[in-house]
Amino acid sequence: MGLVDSINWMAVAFYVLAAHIVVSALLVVCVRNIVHSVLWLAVCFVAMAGLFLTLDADFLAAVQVMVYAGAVCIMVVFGIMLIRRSDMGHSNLFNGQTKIAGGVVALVIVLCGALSARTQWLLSPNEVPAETVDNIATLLLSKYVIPFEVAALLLLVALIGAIILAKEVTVDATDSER
Amino acid sequence: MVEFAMQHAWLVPLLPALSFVIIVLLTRPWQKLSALVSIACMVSSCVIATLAAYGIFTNHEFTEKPLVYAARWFSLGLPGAPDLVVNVGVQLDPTSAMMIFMVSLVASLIQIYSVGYMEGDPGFSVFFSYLSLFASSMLLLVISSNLLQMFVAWELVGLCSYLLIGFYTHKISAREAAKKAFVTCRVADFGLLLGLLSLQIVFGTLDMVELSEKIHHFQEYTTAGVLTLIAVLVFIGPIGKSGQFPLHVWLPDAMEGPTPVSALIHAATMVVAGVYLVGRTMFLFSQVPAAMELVAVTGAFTALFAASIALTQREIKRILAYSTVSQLGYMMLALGVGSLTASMFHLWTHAFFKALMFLGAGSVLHALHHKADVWEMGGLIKKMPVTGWTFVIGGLAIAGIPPFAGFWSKDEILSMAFNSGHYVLFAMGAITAFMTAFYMWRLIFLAFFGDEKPENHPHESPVFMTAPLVVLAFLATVGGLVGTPWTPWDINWANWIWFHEAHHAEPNYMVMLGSVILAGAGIFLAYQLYYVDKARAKAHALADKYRALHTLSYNKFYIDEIYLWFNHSIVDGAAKLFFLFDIYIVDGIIINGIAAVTRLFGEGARISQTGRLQNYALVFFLGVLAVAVILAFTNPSSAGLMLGGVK
Amino acid sequence: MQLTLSVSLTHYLVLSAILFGIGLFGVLVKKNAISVLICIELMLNAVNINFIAISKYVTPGDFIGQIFAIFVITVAAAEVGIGLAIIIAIYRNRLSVNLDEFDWLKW
Amino acid sequence: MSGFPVLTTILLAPVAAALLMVFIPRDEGKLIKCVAAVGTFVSLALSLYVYFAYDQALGGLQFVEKIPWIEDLGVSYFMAVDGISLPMLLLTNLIGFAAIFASWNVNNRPREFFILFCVLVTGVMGTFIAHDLFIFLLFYEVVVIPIYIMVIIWGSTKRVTKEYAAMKLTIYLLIGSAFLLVGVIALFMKSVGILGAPDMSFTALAEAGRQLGRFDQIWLFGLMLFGFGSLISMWPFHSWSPDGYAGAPTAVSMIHAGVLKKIGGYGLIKIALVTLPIGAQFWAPYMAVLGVAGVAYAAFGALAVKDLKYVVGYSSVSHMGYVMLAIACLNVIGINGAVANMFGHGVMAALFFSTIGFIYEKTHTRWIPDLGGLARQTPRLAVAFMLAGMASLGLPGLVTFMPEFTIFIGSFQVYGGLAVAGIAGIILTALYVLRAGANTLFGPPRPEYDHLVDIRGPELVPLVVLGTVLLAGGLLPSLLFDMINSGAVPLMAQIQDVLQIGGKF
Repeated sequence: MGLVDSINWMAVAFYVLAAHIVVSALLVVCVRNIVHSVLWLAVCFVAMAGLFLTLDADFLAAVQVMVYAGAVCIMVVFGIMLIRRSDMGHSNLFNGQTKIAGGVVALVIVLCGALSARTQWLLSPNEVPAETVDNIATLLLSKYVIPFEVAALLLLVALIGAIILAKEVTVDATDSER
Repeated sequence: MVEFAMQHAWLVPLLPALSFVIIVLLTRPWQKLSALVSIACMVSSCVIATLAAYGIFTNHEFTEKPLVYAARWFSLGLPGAPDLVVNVGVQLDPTSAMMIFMVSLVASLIQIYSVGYMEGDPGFSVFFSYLSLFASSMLLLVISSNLLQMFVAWELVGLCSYLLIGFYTHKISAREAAKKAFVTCRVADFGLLLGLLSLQIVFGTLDMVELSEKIHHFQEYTTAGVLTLIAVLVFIGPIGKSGQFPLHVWLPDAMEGPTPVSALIHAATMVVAGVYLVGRTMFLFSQVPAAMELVAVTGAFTALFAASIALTQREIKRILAYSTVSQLGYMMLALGVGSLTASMFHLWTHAFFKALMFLGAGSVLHALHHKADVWEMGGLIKKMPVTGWTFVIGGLAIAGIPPFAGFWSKDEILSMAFNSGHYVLFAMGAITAFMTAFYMWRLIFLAFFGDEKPENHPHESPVFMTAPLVVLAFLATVGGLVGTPWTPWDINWANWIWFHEAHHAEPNYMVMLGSVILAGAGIFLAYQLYYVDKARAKAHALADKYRALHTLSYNKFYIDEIYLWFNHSIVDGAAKLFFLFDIYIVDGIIINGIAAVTRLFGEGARISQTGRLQNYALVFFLGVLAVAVILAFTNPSSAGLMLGGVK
Repeated sequence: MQLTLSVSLTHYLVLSAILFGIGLFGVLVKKNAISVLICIELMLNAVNINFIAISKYVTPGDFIGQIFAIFVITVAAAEVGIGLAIIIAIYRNRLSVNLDEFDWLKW
Repeated sequence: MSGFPVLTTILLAPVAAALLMVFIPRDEGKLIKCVAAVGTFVSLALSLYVYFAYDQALGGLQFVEKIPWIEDLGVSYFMAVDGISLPMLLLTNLIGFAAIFASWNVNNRPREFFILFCVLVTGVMGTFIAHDLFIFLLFYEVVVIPIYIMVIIWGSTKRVTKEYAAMKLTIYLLIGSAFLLVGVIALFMKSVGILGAPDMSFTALAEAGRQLGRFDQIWLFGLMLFGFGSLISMWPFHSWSPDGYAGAPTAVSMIHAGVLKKIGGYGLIKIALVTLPIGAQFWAPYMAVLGVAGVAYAAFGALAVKDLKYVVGYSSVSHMGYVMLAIACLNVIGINGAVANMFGHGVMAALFFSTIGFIYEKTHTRWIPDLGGLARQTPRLAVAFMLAGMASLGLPGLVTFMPEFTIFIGSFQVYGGLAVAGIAGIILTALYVLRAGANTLFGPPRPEYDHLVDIRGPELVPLVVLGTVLLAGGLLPSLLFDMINSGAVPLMAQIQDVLQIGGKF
């Protein structure tokens, strides 16, 4: 086996994408400007879509790009704009518990990593079927139709809730006749 | 009729109780009707009592074996073998028959008298209801077949006495006197209660007949020492109720009540309950000579002590009150020297002449608008002949001038004391007899004879009041004739009422003569000091000469002050101490202290409550982490459990 | 020396753990409420990686992990919407999105 | 014993009234009161029926209703009455009924007041008729909450604030019940081992408990003694009592002093004593000492205080000392006396508190030096006060005397000198009762109270109902004692062979 042949291109893809994800996530947390933070978040999401592709989840990758990288990020940016601050350069600061939180988080990472490494997984020898979208669609509309519909309802409720919450509250209710 | 009365003697206390209920619930707004109900019930009760007493006295077998009707009141424990049985019932023998007759008669007379005396008082109906309740309780007391039942009635008469002393509720003195009476008697009842409890525990019964049989051979149950202790405890009750030294203090103060009450309760009936109780439980006392001695000494001392106080008092009812205490001492003395006969005889005669004198005093107060000081009276006999002359009869009776009732009974007591060899006690009794005659005639000379005081406008009392006086005066004159040494044996007091065995008292001429001389001397001295000497200069001179003694006597030997001091300093002090202890130590330090410590912890814990979500989240994850670590490293399989249920 | 680059389930899980940790760190330490919201998204994405990876390696034919991930995305979208609405509402009242100033849970 | 669930009906009548009141508009005060009165009256009438229909010759548990509930814990809805619980049930309903009328003038949120009150009454009743320990504790906890709310809202602030009083009451009750709960759970766990199957009924627990070793019995009884003791205001765990009563509104004081604290004595007898006789034997002397200490201590306390409610509060501590002393006798007479005294004191305390409530309502003071001469202006109130006062000092002819007498007999026999110290309490009792009574009712009438209107109409109900019971129970003690005796004798028979000291003379 030659060296190039022996390179597992999937592994390479994984490592590259993983590096993107981790670095961009760190930047999301660390930059001091909230807008930059959101931009890095978009990068992270796109990288993650790539990661999903390496996991044979092409439909999800598409959803990831559309929903997260597209909708969520845009929405957050809108949110930021609604809450205008004079000094965007200091819009995303740390509070006082950084060090201890860092410790806890490190422990969480170590523990989760260690646990997943130590666990003996019952790996399946099969491959993921090629027609992911077909399969997911069938399942969603047959076996998982009720959660699917509930999710739809949830989105509706969230929509209404968000409108109500974010609606401008008038102090004097002059429009009560409406 | 007689048979009926004897079988239904329970009606005697019940009828007045009924009238109490009727008045309280129904007829209170109508004064005359209330009085009518009350008197009707009382007189009916008196009639039944008279018939029953007649039946008892004519049939001699009841003297030996009392007529008892009893029913279960309540019992505890297994029905077959109860741990405690209390019966209620009626016990009729000559002693109780004499008492129900005497009590119901005096009560009837006094109720009639009260119609006149209480006229116009806003509490008229209430007064009659109280009188009825009192009569009922007292009658229940005397016919009780069970000591517990008797104790119940004993407390009830105490209650009535409390209510009636404090009848003029707006007067602070009445209020305090009532309270004093109740509490003093309560102290005594504590002893009595302990005695009864001991009797119940030792002998398993409080039925008087049964108890007397068991105590007759008490050695099977207990020792003589214990029995003596029991007898002394029982005797504490009578000390309080019958105003014996040192618990006599309430009786003179009890005169705050309306005068008919003083006559009925604090002279004729209730106060003799103590004497009666000791008489009833002679089977107990007679077994323990030490207790008998105690009774006798207490009685004699009280007689002398109270008489010495009465010498200098100024208020008419107070003099009579101390005289009552003194006479009660006589009765106790008689019991102590072992003569139930003499004691009950004196009780009987005393009821009449003392009721008479109290009612007379009431008549005087009524006429003088409650001016009580005898020094401010004088010459009343001219304006109030009936009251005056009946009072004189009472005075003769109490002083012991033959043939008035008091002479016979007092003489019997003195001769019994003499015959039983208690010479010191006899001497005390004799001195008391002299003093009695003196202070009583001092009262009579000061109030009824001598110069009239211009500022007084006395008038004779209405017939409602004078009629009972006349009846009582008659009884005070002839009431003693049943017990003279010369009375035929069949109708002789000594043949009816006795303990152990009846014995005919031979006339002891020595004693008899002596007591008449002493009484005469007392009256003569009073005559000299207060009648002949119009200015009473000698009397004042005498008082000045023995200033210390006079002051002591006038201030009742400061017994009240001692009690007052005790009550205010010791009892109230202790109460305050306990209360402060409760507030500051138990509550303040211990309870609130614990609370304060808890609060301190709370304040400490509050610091952690920053209100910031991220702090909470951090702590939350620390906790999750801790749990996860523990699970992961203590139980490896749970790690798998957490991560997807593999293996 | 042979360079063997291989990928296994564990790699994905570790990546997920790291991402989750970064998100958690952000949630715990950022002052800006919107920032916290963003970091929650990171955490949710970490979870999604887990789901999909396990779906591939353990139950490849069932698609259960992928479907769950779809639901997670759905919920996340709703959450962002509501979360932003709440933040805006709070901002109107307080004119601030600084979480350090919000200590109402104290009482 | 028909199939009709009488006990449940008794229990639920006030609840039904409370539910009904929810639907009455809040300003219909009179209607609300009437509904509450009817609800409690149904309970009262039925419990009177049960009292007289109970077959005393047969004894034992009657009117049994048993429905399994939580089988794994052996819990069942087990309602039954015997000679000890019946007087308590009757007492609860008497006081509950009277208390409605004593609160007739509550016009601040009457609906809430009477709803809470009905719940309270139900809770208290439940503890007395439950024959299952779990249900007993359940009802006991039900009692605590309404009291807290009622004291906070309708209470009065005197020496201590009403908030403090409410907190003290509640915390004491809860601390007591916490200790109790530990004991109960431990007992239950042990009983499962002995019986082989979980069973929470009193009968089963008693059977199991008697087989426990000496050490177990002692510490379990100790826990229960603390729990029940703080409920019955055993010295030195009494200090909630005066403060609590002083802060509470009239109806709560009546129920609390009248019946609630009796749950402590009831529990000691029907749970602790029957189940753990050897433990009881060990603790009895300490109980007796604490009882006597409570009698004397609280009597002195009552002598020193100037607030009428405090006087009665301390007095109830003092009287409960007698109950402790009686239970400590461990003989038939003592148990009879204890239960009867709880009954008598309940009636008396309820009447006392209702009277004081009226006095306070009319004169706006309970401070004795500010009162006086009320006998002239409000004679009926004076009658009620005197009646209650005389019952308090144990006047023969009233229901409180015979119980005290039996307690004295029982305890004198067992404890001798200690009992004498306890009996001496009657003197102090007379002193403080008369002092309070005389200074309130007698003496010169005060002009500022000339306008007072005497109690009338519905306000007379407490006096009539409770006064009748006071007199009837006093004149015919067998009405009460036969019933109690039918419960006490078999109860003592159960533990007699375990105890060395018997109840015989």
